[in-house]
Amino acid sequence: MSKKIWAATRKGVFEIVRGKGGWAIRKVHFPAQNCSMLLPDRRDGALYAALGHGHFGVKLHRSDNGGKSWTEITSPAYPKQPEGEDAEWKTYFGTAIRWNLELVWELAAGGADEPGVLWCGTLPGGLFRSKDRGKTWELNMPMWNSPRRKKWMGGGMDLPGIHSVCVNPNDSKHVTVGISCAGVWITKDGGKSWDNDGKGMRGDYVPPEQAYLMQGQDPHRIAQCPADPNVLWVQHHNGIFRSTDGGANWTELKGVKPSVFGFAVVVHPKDPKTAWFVPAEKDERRVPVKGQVVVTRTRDGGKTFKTLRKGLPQKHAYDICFRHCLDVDETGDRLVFGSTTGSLWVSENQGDRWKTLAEHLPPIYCVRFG
Amino acid sequence: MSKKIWAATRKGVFEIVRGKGGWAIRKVHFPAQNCSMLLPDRRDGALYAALGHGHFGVKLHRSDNGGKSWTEITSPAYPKQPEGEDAEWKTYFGTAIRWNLELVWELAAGGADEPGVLWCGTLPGGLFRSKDRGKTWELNMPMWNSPRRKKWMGGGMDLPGIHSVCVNPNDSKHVTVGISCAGVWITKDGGKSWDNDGKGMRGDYVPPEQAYLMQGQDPHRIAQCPADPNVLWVQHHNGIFRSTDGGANWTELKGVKPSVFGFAVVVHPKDPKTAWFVPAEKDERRVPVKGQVVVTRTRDGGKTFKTLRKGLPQKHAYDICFRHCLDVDETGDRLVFGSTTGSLWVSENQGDRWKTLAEHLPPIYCVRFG
Amino acid sequence: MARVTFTDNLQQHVDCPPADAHGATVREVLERVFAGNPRLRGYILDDQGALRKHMNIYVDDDLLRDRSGLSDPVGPDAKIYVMQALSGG
Amino acid sequence: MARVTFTDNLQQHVDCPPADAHGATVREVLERVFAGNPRLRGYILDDQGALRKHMNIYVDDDLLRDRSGLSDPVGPDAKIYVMQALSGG
Repeated sequence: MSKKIWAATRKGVFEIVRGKGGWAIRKVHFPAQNCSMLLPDRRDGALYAALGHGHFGVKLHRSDNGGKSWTEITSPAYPKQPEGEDAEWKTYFGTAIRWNLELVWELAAGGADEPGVLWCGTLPGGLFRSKDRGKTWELNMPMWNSPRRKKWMGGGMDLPGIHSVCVNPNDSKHVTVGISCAGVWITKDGGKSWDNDGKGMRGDYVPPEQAYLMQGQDPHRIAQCPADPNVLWVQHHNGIFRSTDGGANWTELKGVKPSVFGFAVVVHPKDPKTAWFVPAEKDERRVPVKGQVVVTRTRDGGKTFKTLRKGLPQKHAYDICFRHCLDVDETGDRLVFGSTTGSLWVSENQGDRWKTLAEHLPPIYCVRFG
Repeated sequence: MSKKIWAATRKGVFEIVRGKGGWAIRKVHFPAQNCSMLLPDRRDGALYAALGHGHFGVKLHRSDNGGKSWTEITSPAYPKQPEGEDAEWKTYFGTAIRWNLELVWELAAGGADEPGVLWCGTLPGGLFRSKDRGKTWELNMPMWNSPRRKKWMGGGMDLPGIHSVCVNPNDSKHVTVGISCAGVWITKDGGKSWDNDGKGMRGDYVPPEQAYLMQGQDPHRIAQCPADPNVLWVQHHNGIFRSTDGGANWTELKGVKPSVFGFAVVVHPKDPKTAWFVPAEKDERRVPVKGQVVVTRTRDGGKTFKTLRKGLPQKHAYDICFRHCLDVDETGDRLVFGSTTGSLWVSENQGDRWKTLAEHLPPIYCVRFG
Repeated sequence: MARVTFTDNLQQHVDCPPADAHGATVREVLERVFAGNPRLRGYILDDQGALRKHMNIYVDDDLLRDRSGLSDPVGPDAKIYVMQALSGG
Repeated sequence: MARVTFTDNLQQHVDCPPADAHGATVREVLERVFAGNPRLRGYILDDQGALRKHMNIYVDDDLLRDRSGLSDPVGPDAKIYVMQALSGG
């Protein structure tokens, strides 16, 4: 089982290790710096951190010695924006969207057969790929040039963004991408062409005639089962969806208690029927139901869910768990999640019981075992 | 001593009362709604709450029965923006500023001799006044029409805003206003004319030649001593300043440990030499120094400061206290402060010892005894 | 007559059942609805009378184009949806 | 020669002592400074070569006007201050 947790926060990266006395913060990396995303690359042990300096832009750093030292590497950069293009791609409220890296919202390792390959999801809506551990980056042009891209809208943020990249462990050219708001995009040729026409996902924030258009969907997070990559779980803006055919068709799981709203989802690495969510009251409210922090778990592919609350605060607790703030380790037994208000909990038994690791951290943006 | 605390947060207003068993949350008002500002009006017992609905705009509510029920009252509204005016007032990064109420950043009661008078500080940069308990509001035109207004810049936020309104308890026409970024504005005729030329305040974020121009200053919060209204304390973006002549001249208090940076300040209601601050590492970092939450107190007008930490988290604590999140009651003995990450602490003895009231609230925007 | 429907999320703040109203533009239709429900206006339009930044209006299937003037034409049996955008939460 | 000074807050990320450089515009002066310190560029300019949103540049006492082109003229003994704005923190 994994004995290390990385927590990327608005004010530093926390390295938390499990020793004889239990879990403890060992070190703060980039103290007081805003880190939006972190990736421990299991292929070569490298660590990647995306710092979002409010004033100085987004900078990527890599460590090749487990965090002892960090080196700034190249950040993904958008190509030159054509003259007049800013009249073509605007937010729905009329602001021109600049081709400028605003946020790294996802970092994912390529397949085991493509060492050094990284994927990076960003705001505004750019999917980047590196083939050399972040020395150079390339914007995926087939997606960027798709006519649909100019219709993408923001979800959660003003700008559209890419928050989920799932590389099929059996086929590195098969990549599933989650975009808010542009639904699920799938490539089977390593990014040369994209399919955005899955069926069954439903949005309740558009006129009923458009509810099932995939391009308008707001998946908050996508999780792919390593043991059965055709199984995908989606925590969506207005529901939970599951696909067993790689995203061609989606089934909505209705009536899940206490709520179908949330941001995060993870799936058991060996069991495609087991997944975890951190629910909250629906969209406009975004607080834990009844002020109680809980995790929900299904073991039967979403037919039934169990609400897990042992060890979690059950009174006047308003912690919200964002998209990348829930993780499961490679055994499927150990879970960790962190909150917008700086709390962090770990479970050693699939969520049956939780232990508080911290209550005064900065807002947490990403937690990762590794 | 005050036995009630109101905490306005991103997700509801919490009413906290002191009973036999100590402090406890009695009720959540406006559950899950964003409340940017709250005012218990000691003159008539009314409560005012400014809700900032992300989608539906800012709405003011009043309760005349201590919070049992609330009624929506009129929100301050900007006058019709003249055609082409948006080309004249822009953020420094070039975005036109719309005349639209974006945030209520301050609510203050008028003097004891003007029942029903309220002042409201807003983004973008509008100072509003009501003479009828919020039934109608008027934008202060002498300030709004000042040529200097078009040079105001954002501080903390993209838009300039008014966060502090101090009404002299001995003279209701004497009002001191704090603006980020436009320094301190003072009227002695109830708002007909304004003085923005105080001396001695210093900004370290402009060229040295402009460092002492009052109009470019970023006071984070102003506190006026009720017993001696000529004494003003300012927690500023790069320091702590004090005036003993009503804001004509300011003295910078240098070398205060652990830091001169912070957002909040309160002054003892009866002793102009006693004030409290919640320090943090300077501007770009904004975390408690060494991860230790502390309050600083001076009793000698700023000559010396004591660091108060008993009962506050002293390890890996990253709570930040915003402008309106520190309050002192009318005796000067009881203090309360709340953090961006949902913690709340109270002291019964001027800060010598603190007790934790909550650790899992939403981000806190304002705390008020009353 | 156009039929105007409001997002459920608005109902928790102000009563706004579906409403029918005449009008050649979105502005005309909405002003008639607001005439019977004045408090609703400020929840949908900002201080300058423009659609609030994080709101969307659909006329049938189309997203409103003129967010400040609300001059988009409305057909005789149009369905107008006043929705909240996914950003701004 | 213009003298370019950088905010202290930038020093913690990238080494940037005061620099002297020739140039008729802010762009020309800065590009000469970046030539000797390439990593610095991305901390001040965005992907399109414009001044980053939450940065300010003063030429002597004046705030930079052309934030995308950086075409503001620079006198022979100008002092250029690269500062961070108070917003964007």
